[in-house]
Amino acid sequence: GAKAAGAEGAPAEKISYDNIMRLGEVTEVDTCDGQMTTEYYDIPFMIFDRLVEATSVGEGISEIIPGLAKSWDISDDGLVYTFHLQQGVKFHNGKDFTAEDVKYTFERMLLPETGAKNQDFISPIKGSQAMMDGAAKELEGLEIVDDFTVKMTLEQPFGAFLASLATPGCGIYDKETTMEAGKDFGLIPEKTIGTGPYYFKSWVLNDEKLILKNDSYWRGAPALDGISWKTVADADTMRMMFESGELDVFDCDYAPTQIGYFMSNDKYKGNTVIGNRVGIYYYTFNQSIEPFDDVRVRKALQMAIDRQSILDNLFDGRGQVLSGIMPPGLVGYNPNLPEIKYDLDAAKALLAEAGYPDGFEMTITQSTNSPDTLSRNEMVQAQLAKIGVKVTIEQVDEATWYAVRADGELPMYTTSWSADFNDPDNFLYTFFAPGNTQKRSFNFKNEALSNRVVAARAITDNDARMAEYQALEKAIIQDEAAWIPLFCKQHIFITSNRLKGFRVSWNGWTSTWHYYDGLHIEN
Amino acid sequence: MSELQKNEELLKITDLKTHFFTHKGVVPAVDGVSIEIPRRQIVGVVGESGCGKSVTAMSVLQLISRPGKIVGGSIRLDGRELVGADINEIRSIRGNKVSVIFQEPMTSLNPVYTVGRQVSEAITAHQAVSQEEARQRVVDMFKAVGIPEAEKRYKSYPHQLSGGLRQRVMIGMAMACQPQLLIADEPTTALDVTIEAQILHLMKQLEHDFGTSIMLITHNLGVVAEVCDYVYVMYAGKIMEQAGIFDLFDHTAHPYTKGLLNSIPKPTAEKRRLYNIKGMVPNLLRLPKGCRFSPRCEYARPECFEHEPELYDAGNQHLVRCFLYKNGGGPA
Amino acid sequence: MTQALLEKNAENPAVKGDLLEVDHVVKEFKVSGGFRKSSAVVHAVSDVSFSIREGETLAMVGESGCGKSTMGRLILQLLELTSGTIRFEGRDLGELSGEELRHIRKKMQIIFQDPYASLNPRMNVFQIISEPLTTHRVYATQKETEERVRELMRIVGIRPEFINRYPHQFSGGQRQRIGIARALALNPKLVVCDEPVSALDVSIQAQILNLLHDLQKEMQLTYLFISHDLGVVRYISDRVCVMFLGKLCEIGQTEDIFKDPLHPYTQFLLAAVPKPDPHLRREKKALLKGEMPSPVNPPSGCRFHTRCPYATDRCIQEEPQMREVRGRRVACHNVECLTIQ
Amino acid sequence: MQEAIQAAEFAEETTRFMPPREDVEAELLDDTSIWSSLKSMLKNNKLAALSLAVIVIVILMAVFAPIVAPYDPNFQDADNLRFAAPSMAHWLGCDELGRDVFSRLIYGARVSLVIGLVPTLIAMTIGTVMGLMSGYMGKKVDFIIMRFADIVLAFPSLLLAMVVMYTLGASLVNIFIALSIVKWAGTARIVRAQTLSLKEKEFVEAAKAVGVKKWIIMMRHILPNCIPNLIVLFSLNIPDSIMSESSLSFLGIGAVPPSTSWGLMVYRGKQYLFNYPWLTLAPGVAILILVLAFNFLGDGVRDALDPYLKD
Amino acid sequence: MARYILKRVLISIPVLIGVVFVIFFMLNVVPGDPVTLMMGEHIKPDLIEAFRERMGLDDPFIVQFFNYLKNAVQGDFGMSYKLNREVSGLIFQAFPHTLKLTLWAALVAWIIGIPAGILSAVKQNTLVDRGFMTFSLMGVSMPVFWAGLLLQYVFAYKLGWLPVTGYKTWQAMIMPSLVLGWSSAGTIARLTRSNLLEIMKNDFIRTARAKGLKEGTVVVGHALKNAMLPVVTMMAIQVSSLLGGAVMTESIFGIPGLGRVAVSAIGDRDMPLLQGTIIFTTMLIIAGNLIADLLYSVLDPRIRVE
Ligand SMILES: Nc1ncnc2c1ncn2[C@@H]1O[C@H](COP(=O)(O)OP(=O)(O)OP(=O)(O)O)[C@@H](O)[C@H]1O
Ligand SMILES: Nc1ncnc2c1ncn2[C@@H]1O[C@H](COP(=O)(O)OP(=O)(O)OP(=O)(O)O)[C@@H](O)[C@H]1O
Ligand SMILES: [Mg+2]
Ligand SMILES: [Mg+2]
Repeated sequence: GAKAAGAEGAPAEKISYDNIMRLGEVTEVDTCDGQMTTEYYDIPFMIFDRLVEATSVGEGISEIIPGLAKSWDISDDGLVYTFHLQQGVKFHNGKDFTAEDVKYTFERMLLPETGAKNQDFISPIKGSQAMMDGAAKELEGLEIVDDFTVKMTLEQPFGAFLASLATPGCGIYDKETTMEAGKDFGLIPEKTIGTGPYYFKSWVLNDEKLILKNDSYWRGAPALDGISWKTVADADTMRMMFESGELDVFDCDYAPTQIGYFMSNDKYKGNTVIGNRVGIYYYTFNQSIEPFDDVRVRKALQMAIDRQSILDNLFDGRGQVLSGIMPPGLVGYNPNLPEIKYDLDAAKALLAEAGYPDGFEMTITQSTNSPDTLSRNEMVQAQLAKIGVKVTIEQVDEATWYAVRADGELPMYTTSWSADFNDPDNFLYTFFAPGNTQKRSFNFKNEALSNRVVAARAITDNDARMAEYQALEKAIIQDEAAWIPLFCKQHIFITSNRLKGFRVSWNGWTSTWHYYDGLHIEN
Repeated sequence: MSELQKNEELLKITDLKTHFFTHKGVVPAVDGVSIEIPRRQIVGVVGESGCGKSVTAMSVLQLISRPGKIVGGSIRLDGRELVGADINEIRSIRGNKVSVIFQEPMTSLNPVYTVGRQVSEAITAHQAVSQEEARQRVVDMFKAVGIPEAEKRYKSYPHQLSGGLRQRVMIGMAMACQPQLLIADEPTTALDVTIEAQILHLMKQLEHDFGTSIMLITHNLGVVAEVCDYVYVMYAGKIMEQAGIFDLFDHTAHPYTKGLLNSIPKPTAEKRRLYNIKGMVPNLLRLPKGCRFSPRCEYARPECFEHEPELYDAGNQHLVRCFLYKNGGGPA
Repeated sequence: MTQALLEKNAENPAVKGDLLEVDHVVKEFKVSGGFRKSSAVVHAVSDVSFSIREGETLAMVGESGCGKSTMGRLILQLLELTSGTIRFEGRDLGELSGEELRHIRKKMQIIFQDPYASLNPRMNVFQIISEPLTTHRVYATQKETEERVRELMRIVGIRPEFINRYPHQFSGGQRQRIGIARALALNPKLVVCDEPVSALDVSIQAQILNLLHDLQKEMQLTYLFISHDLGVVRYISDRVCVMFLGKLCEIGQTEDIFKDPLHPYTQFLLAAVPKPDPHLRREKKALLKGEMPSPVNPPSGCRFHTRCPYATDRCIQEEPQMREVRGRRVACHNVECLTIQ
Repeated sequence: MQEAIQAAEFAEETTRFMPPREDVEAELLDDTSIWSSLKSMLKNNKLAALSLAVIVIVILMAVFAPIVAPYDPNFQDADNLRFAAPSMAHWLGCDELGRDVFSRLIYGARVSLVIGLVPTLIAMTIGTVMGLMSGYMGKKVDFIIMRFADIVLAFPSLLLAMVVMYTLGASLVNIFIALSIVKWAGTARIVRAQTLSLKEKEFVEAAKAVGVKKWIIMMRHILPNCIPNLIVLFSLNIPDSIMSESSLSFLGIGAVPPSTSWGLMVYRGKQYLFNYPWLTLAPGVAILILVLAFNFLGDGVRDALDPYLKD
Repeated sequence: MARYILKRVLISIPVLIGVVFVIFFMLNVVPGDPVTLMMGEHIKPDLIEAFRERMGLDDPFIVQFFNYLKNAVQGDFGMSYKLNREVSGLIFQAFPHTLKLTLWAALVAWIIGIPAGILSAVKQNTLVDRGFMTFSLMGVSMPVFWAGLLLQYVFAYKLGWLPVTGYKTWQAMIMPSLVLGWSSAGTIARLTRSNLLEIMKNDFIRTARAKGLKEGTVVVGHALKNAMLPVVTMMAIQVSSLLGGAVMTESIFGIPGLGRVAVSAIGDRDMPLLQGTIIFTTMLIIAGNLIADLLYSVLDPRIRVE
């Protein structure tokens, strides 16, 4: 009956949380299989290893370091990558890690029946399209040289290939157990096996996920006994839990409005960990809708928004106003990009020129369950009112929002994007490649620029590639005014007194394999 | 029994005044009523609806509750004053020395308890007897009041019994502690004639067997004629006439009583128009000046509209509240 | 019809032919018992036949629950017959179309027992009394209607200036008069009086009985007078039918029945009535034992046999049929052997 | 002895209630209209009177919001007035965008009251019609309507409202629709029950005997006698709707900005409970008081109309 | 008795089907696309198509409905889109927590509501009456999430007496059950009060007094049981409102119950999960009504099941 069902999945033995880091999250996740999710990487990061890892080596600078691949060679034409694997690495269930597992993992990602979502990161490998189309059962470009050597051949050169292999979706799975687990992989802790520093202990839906340390981790066991994630639907409750000592880390992203409170509170002096988010907040224009088809209107709106005020009031000023696409910390970031000025008079003049001396009416659409977005929209609503633009904020539920956006029909919205891997491609291609611009409701009309975004991927000379990206950035944002960049912001964590060595990942994400590295608890 | 007690009436109500203090004004429901109930007698109280019969009865056991209040007079039971007595004393009398049965057998029993339990409760409330003994006595009492299959009926719920049986249960409950006085407030009004006859018969028997005095409240003069020894006729909170049963019917004195008797379709009468008292019962909030019956009275004289008559003696324990009898006379 | 012819009425010259014929009428109610108990059938009226002649008063007496009110409602088509026929002025009411029925409703009206439940508390006197008139569009103008309402009020003895008052501002007797006025508004032929005076005090009861009596004379009304008060019945009716548990026991001229009740049930019923005369008091009185059996499973044979001291085996097995005895119709196997107490 | 006294007091307290008898009432009260009963209730029940006063004040404030509110509720001065504490200038302080909380509260009252009233009216109108038809027509009509009511009542009402809101999207009109869908069935049940008992009343039979048409009987004889019950239901349904709206706001599907409701204000203000408690306390207490007032008034109305409810 | 239960269960079937239909209909005519949401940011049109086909989302509405119904009868409510698990499993995992919360809350509601109702009735129209009624109605008059937050703030954050969230210990259960229970205490108090007042007007109360019973015995022994009968039925109806309140209480106090499942299912457009949850709660409510009816008939001899 009830008892048995309730206890299911809960740790049977009493676990001491003395040396376990306790974290919180607001929504329950769908799976811990990194291939199957684009949203949740905490546990995939910790229980799996990747061939390579991305780590920050300084303020906003990331570097690729060895993972399960202890070294690699890249052919001169940039097409062939040969990985030399770590030997003697064991999965949590004691099985040995070999090249076979790498091949299995990558092929699993590409096979249509898996239904994985992160194929993008390995799609540069030759033959991946054939697999995704169901035409091939094996990945042509991946070759097992011996038990501990794997060779990957790309379709065309791709500068960010190593970086994309470091993304959490590319964790390596154990062939045997993963096949056995089938659909349960990523859902049932015992069946979700990796080589990572922690193993998956338990998962009670809407309550807690627990990973415990892997004593025989090949890099050496972590200092923590484990990490627990509590699912707390209400951010204010979570904050109270943190403040009354039930959580070790509070992620200010859940309550950006509280940053000022935490930062100015003596109690938390020295407990704040700040990382730059390699990401950007922005507003979009749907160029298929009047009057956004007029570049003058777009430029006017760019100038009519007081970005600094929004950053100051809603994020306690923690960040930096941006005028392009690429945020600081991303390779190719252009610090010399001209600034888009806040200038109401110029904005009004431009509007008048475009034939809207008294402004016009427009709609900003957002999903319902986001009070932060709402505050942002309300500020913009008030600011645009000053140049006579009357904004209606429309709220629809998340599913509708996504669906309408995919149809290219959201008029204007605000959201943010942060880097999956450290390359401008992750920004420019995502937004302004021909298909993508429609799917994100930009409907960017300048095809020449869009085509250049695609072509830039194949430029082998890295410097030339960066130069092209910077040129594109200027053309798209400043000349074409295709969106309104707002700012990048800092990611602030408040930690408990006992937690030491907490660091933020290079891109500012919450998920980081740094949870392994140097993190410990002093009781 | 002491000599003194023997001579005194069992219940002596003197000049009882029970008023209701409603937000529309004071309702003098009982306005100076004196009733005596001797031992071993069935005394009837008759009158039209709303004349204060029930309130009188309830006053005896102090069952009047807000907004009603006994504002004057005395009620002496066996020489003991009940008005103003301690609530515990009253409680020890309720259901014990004096018990009541009500008009509506349908609603007077608690639907969620067995009738046996409800009756035995009346015993255990006053006497320290064991459950088993109380049960036995209830069963005996059920037999005494003519409930067939008494053992089985003990476990019945009120809704499982017919109206007649329920009224028998009520009587059984009232008789459980063998009270000296039984107040029966319209015990048969809600019952069919054949059942009514059974119940009236039972009451007479009880008076006979247990020596219980009965105050029988009714509006049916037929019932009075059938069982009572002495009768009080009430009108708008006052006693209008009181007499022995034969006197009342043979030498009806008060115009009101006459009117009542004449209104009844006589079994032998020819089909002619019935006599009827004109008008209707006055609103107690706006009682007429003088005799309260004067507006409806055929014999009313000027003084009737001015002064309230007293109870005048018409001889032979026959008292009449009518100026016609002021000097022992009668209507022309 | 035949039975009606058998009963000659010479005394009352106002009485003419049959106005209403009730022929083998049965009414059963299905009660689901709220699905807790298995559903049951209440045999409220079982195979009842009688007729009412124009201008007479037929009284229907019997104990509570014997089916009197059900019979009244059946006649007025307020309930559907289970079987049998009811003919009004020779027409089978069951075969009338909706419009015909509406038309014939003008000629049959009802007066209820409870003066509180029978008037809509949210309507004033005018609205209540005028409802039949407006429903059948008797008058073209509001003014005529109001005139008629005032007239009706005068007829039943309510001061016409009370026309805008609401029911709660009247006493029980006055309410009953309003109910009567409503019933008379359309000049009906037949009025079913369902215990019209049971809820009233004797003094008021006398007023209403007189009123009904007067109205009958003035308006040539025919009454079906339902009551359990035998005194009242004797006073008002020309003929009486006695009901027991959904069946007729006895039907005949009022005086015949009161002087010489034939059916044992009638005898006991009459004996039980308390007489308003102490001299008639009897110490030993013939009391009927027990209570009314349940109409859900009525006793076999004669329905009265469980309470009847004269019951024989035949009474238990065989249902007695109505038959003519000494100028009356009685349903008892043993009438001939019984003598009056 | 002590015990005896206590017992006596207890008796005093409990026996003091004896209902006025109906027949007595008929004689004593010349004017027992619903209206006058309510008036005398307000005279005797101070809590209900106070509640009415509160409600009237809130309504007036809402109606005359532009006059009463000291500021434009949407005027932002984030740079200067962000989280301004309560002061003479801003009685209830300012919110995270520098808007005057008091003014927003007054404008929010509009939305909250409208959400209290409109869905209740719609739902009760539908429910009354359904209940009347179901109760009076009986048979198939009854069966079908009651099965629909069963379906609605079988849903957890908040979940149903949520599903409807998600289906239709967040907007004021959709809140009306969602709450009406959720609430009509309750009214229908009650009206049906009362119709069933009224149907058996003799005055309805009298009307039938006269040949009055079905729907006229429903409108003229049944409906007016349901009114006391409907009044009570109405006064108890309003607070319910207001509370439902606040729940929906919590789930992000309540009122839509820039219009604000109290529920939404509480929800958005709750993140500042620690530092700027007025942002959530002001609207929260406002809801508490308004809903309590409606409840007390509803209870008072129920008590006052008690004799009518039993008709 | 068995027949009665069977009959009631049979009557519930069309209602349940109606519920399924309504939910199915509403979720199928909406503009939002569950697939898009599920697939998140990286969407490939062909993948979506393949997925749709696999899930049978391209079938006509009525076909989908009957397929669903057919499977549901066999206890198969499908797979959650978002969580990739069997809906029935998810529900059965969450249900005990909701049940526990609801029972605790019901207990609180009774502990507050019934005595408050009795005392206010006994002391009708006094300050005591007003006080108790105000207290119990306050629960109904506060948004659950607001009351929860205030409690957390005071008892967990400021005083540190109780944990902010949780459900495994009794301490953790105190606040959630208080918040939820309080919200329905008002209804119970109100009902108890008015019933008791009503019952006290009855003739049999006069009979009890006339027997010479103590006033306390009259109220507790004779009036209360009658007065409680409708309150028992109320409890079943409250199942619905408690389940509704649980949605928010669970969110605030971190209880992994059905309310959380339902809310996230709605947010995720997780139709199978939402349908399953609602059908399940509907069954609970229907069962609650049935139990209340049976209880009523056990307690009330007038309609006792023979
Ligand atoms: N609770 C009450 N509130 C106000 N007045 C009351 C109350 N109870 C009784 N009365 C008044 O007392 C008068 C007498 O009532 P009582 O019940 O004694 O009449 P009754 O003679 O017993 O009538 P019935 O034959 O109808 O039982 C009534 O007319 C009424 O005015
Ligand atoms: N609508 C109904 N449904 C079920 N049973 C009914 C219905 N109406 C009447 N009965 C039953 O039919 C039987 C006859 O009822 P009816 O009202 O005709 O009796 P009555 O002789 O008028 O009694 P009373 O003197 O109490 O008015 C009773 O047993 C009653 O319970
Ligand atoms: Mg009385
Ligand atoms: Mg009847």
